[in-house]
Amino acid sequence: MAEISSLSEAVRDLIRDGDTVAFEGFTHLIPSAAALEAMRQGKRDLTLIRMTPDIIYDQFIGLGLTRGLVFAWGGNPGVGSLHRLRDAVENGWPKPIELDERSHSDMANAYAAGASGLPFAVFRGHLGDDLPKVNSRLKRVTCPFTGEVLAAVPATRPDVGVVHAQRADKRGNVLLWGIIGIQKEVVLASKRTIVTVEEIVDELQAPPNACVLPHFAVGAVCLEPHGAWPSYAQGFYKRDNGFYKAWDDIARERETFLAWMKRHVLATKNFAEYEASLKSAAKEVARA
Amino acid sequence: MAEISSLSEAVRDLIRDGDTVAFEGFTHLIPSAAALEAMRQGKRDLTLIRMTPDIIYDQFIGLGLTRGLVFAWGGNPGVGSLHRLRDAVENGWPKPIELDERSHSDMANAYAAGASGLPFAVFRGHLGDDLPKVNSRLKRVTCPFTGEVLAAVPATRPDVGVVHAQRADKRGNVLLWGIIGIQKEVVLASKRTIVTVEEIVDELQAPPNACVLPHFAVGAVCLEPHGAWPSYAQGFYKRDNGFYKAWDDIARERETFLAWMKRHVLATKNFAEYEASLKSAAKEVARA
Amino acid sequence: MPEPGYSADEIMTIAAARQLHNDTVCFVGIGMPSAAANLARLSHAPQVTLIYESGTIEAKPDVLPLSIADSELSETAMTVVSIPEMFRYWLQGGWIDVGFLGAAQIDRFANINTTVIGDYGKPKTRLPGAGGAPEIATSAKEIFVMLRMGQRAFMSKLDFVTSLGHGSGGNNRAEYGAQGRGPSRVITDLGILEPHPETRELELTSIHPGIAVDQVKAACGWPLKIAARMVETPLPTNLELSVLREFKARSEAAGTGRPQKVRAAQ
Amino acid sequence: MPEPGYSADEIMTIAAARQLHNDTVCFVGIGMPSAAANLARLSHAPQVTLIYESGTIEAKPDVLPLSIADSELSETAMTVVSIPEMFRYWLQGGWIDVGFLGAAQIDRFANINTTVIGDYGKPKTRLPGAGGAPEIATSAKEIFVMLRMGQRAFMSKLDFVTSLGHGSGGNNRAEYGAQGRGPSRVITDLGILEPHPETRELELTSIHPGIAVDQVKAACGWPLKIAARMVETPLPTNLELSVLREFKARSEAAGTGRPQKVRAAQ
Repeated sequence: MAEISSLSEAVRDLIRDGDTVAFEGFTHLIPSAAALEAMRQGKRDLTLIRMTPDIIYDQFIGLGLTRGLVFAWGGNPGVGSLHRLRDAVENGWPKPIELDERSHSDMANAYAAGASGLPFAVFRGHLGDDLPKVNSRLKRVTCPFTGEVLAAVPATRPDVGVVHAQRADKRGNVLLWGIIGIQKEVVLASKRTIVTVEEIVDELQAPPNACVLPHFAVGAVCLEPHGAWPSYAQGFYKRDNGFYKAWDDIARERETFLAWMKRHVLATKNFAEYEASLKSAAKEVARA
Repeated sequence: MAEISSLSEAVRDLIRDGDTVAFEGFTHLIPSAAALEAMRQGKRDLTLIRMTPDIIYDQFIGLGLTRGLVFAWGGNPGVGSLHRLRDAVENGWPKPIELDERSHSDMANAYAAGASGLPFAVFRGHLGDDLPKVNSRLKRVTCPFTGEVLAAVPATRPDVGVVHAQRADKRGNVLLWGIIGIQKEVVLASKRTIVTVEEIVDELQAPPNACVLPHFAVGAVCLEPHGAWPSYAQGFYKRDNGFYKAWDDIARERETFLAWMKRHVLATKNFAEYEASLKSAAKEVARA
Repeated sequence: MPEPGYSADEIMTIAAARQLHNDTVCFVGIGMPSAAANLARLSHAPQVTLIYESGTIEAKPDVLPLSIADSELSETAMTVVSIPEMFRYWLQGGWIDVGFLGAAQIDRFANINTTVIGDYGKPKTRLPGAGGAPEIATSAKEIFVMLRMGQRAFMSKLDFVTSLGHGSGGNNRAEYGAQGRGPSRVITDLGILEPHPETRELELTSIHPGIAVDQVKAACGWPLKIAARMVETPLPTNLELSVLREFKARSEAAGTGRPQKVRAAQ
Repeated sequence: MPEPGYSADEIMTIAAARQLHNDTVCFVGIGMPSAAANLARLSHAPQVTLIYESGTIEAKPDVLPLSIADSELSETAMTVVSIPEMFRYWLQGGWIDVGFLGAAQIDRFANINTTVIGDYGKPKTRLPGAGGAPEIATSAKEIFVMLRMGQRAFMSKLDFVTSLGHGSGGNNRAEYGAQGRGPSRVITDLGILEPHPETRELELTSIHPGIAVDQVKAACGWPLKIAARMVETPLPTNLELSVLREFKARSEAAGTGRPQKVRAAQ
């Protein structure tokens, strides 16, 4: 049953060291505020799941909080590499991470199987590619009617699923729209869930057939306006493409990355302070 | 690619004797006009698929046009039996029909597998019930990760899928809302499709994440206002519960059923004439 | 209005409604279960979550829907999902606390028949069939069943098991791999039956006011056991009766209120 | 602007755009494929259906999206579906005519690598990974690939096969059970390569104006064959160039127009 709470409490109570955590968002509605709060609280030894790991996962990895990564595409969309991810994989810095590498189809089916209460998913995939050679979790199953051999993957059931959404009502029902990605499946597949939202209203007023997460399927609901920045929340703010490009420079070197994280994330108390810290840094640059 | 056409042409060109046809609709948006047109054209030897066969399937069966029935719940919702279905199963009148009996979960998964281009579906079901004893199409598959034994059913791929929807645009994109049931899956799973709609507009204007069938996935689109009556089309008209109750008397006896069908369906040219015929009969009754 | 001030159907509906609470997520079958679930919502459990297999989540109908997919449900629901999503994510996904079913026939282990009377291949009476019931019965955390008692409904042996209850009793249900604890209450016009904790055989645990134990036994097709802890069902309150009657009156005015027969989940 | 009046990237984008038609349903990878697909839509193929794996169906972006899930896509799309639906119903369901992919590396049978350079366990360069490409490559009716030529991109042997092309050539692709006819065109900055009808080895079938065959061979990591029927790519028209440049200018003004690197479908 949903509970409206502060993000710091939700992260403290629901994410544990050693957990498998999916901070999901397919470019849209990436739960940045929740991820940064988990870093601030030093949640460690995490196995992170994400179809498209981007900046927040680069940050977790660069801070050494990550044990494993389940993923399909790890890059800075439209910009280039995730330097901290690459540094960890190529050089083991700050420590090696264990990769459980997939494709999008594979992960989407595995999340859906988790949401469906099934132990595995079946799809037509991994035909002639090398992923099954490096990932023993990818198996095969035979159709009992046609004999066709299909791909099988275990259901994804994270310990904690974390997503951002546009709106919740006071009972904790959640509404999202636009690119809904895998958000519903993550919430339904996870044992514990945190949903940050742009606004909490009296009445949800969902259009017919909208993507709604009912209160009984949601854990903590936290009001975090702008909490998906630098990704976007349709109807609220656009993607900050400039920050994605800036991240390329911030994260390229270990020292600049660590200094930036210390100043803006670890030395701030919450997402609002983090954003204020970035703004004041931008003003310094402008003055210089 | 969608083509806007008349219903009589669409039925003539796309439904063939001996076809497997799904006229779907979960109480809402039942494609009555299309079904009656198929009866008028004497399409025969049909294997009919439907999660919840109701009046239109009672009519197909009573007219002797049906060879087989794939279904999960065959009744007149909130009223009672489908007398023509019962007469065919219990007494073989006007001829016996072959039953391929399922559950809702089973059929929903089988349609979804058809829409997904998969040969079969996996779900947790048919645990301790007798359906697998009378239906050899229900098999088992073992999870390659946990060893759990789950239900497997072949994908449903009708020759023709027929649904009703609220709106299409001029290119043949279709929008529906409210109880969307299994409509999208039927259209995607079928080799040929007919979609009747309440209105054809210039711009679809679908809300975000609405249930849309894009033009490239739709066959014939036919303007048939009121074409789901006596079921309903949310936003257009309500369910005519009175007619569902009246059907109980019309269909109870073979003779009244046949006379009714001849007068109102077979002797009329289209759905508008059919409705006019019913109205004039109602006036006669009122006068008497 | 006959002597007790309420009808047998009314006390059955009221006794059933009392089983639902504000925090219950209930998958509602059509007919009597729907009347009971909505009575709960309109009286003591305004926040109960009602889900219909047509895809409507948190429906709040003002009148009793005649079918499980009336506009009354979809227009008042918080959201409406597709049928595959309903069965895969919401039912099979494990979110349903109570599956609330009707039945044509039931046996002593609360297995249900809504398929045929007689031989499947040449039935005496063809019933509507399974609908969503088999997977509701094996996926929800528990199952309530609602039907009127009688020798032709409470059978010593079913011609067809449409939906698993406790199988052959004891631990048999779990051996099938079914989820949830299965039928925990059978609410009838004469009383409430619950499975014995070990044998899983249904026994009478609550008898409606003014009903004799022999009357209940006579309406049962097997030798019905009476629970040692059997109680009397509390009388319907004036509030319960008035809310139920207003709901029924609204429904009849809206043309959906024909005296409901108990039916399997459609 | 250099001598020919257009850049190598421009003719590559224009040559790629020409491959799409009004009735094509195209699953669009990010970066150059997206630029080409939108150029087609804004010029000769206004009705082409563009689908992005983020769930957007019939997107009509006014500026080039930096990612595959920008609001520019979702707000202009006819509808947006969930990711599981996109991959199961639309891609695996068989509705995609053309899967339009980028790549870091490609081999002579149009197999693609976007995973690692070097050993998987200890890579020299870690690339972004598969994204949606493996199942796009084996589900769409045909595949177009777009990347700049060079010795480090057109490899005699890939370190990792991320997405199947024609496997080891000949009938090998079908032996894997892959759907569709696989990569039918590889559009580059120097010309267009297509698989030989039998061997399935890529050969140069169209060379861009002003490019020498030796120049193309020198940019290929295997001894590139030249098709007997090789033609010269028609010059970009003024219309094509102006539409492309206006689109790029709008995109730069909107902050998404950084010179695009070719990338795997995200």
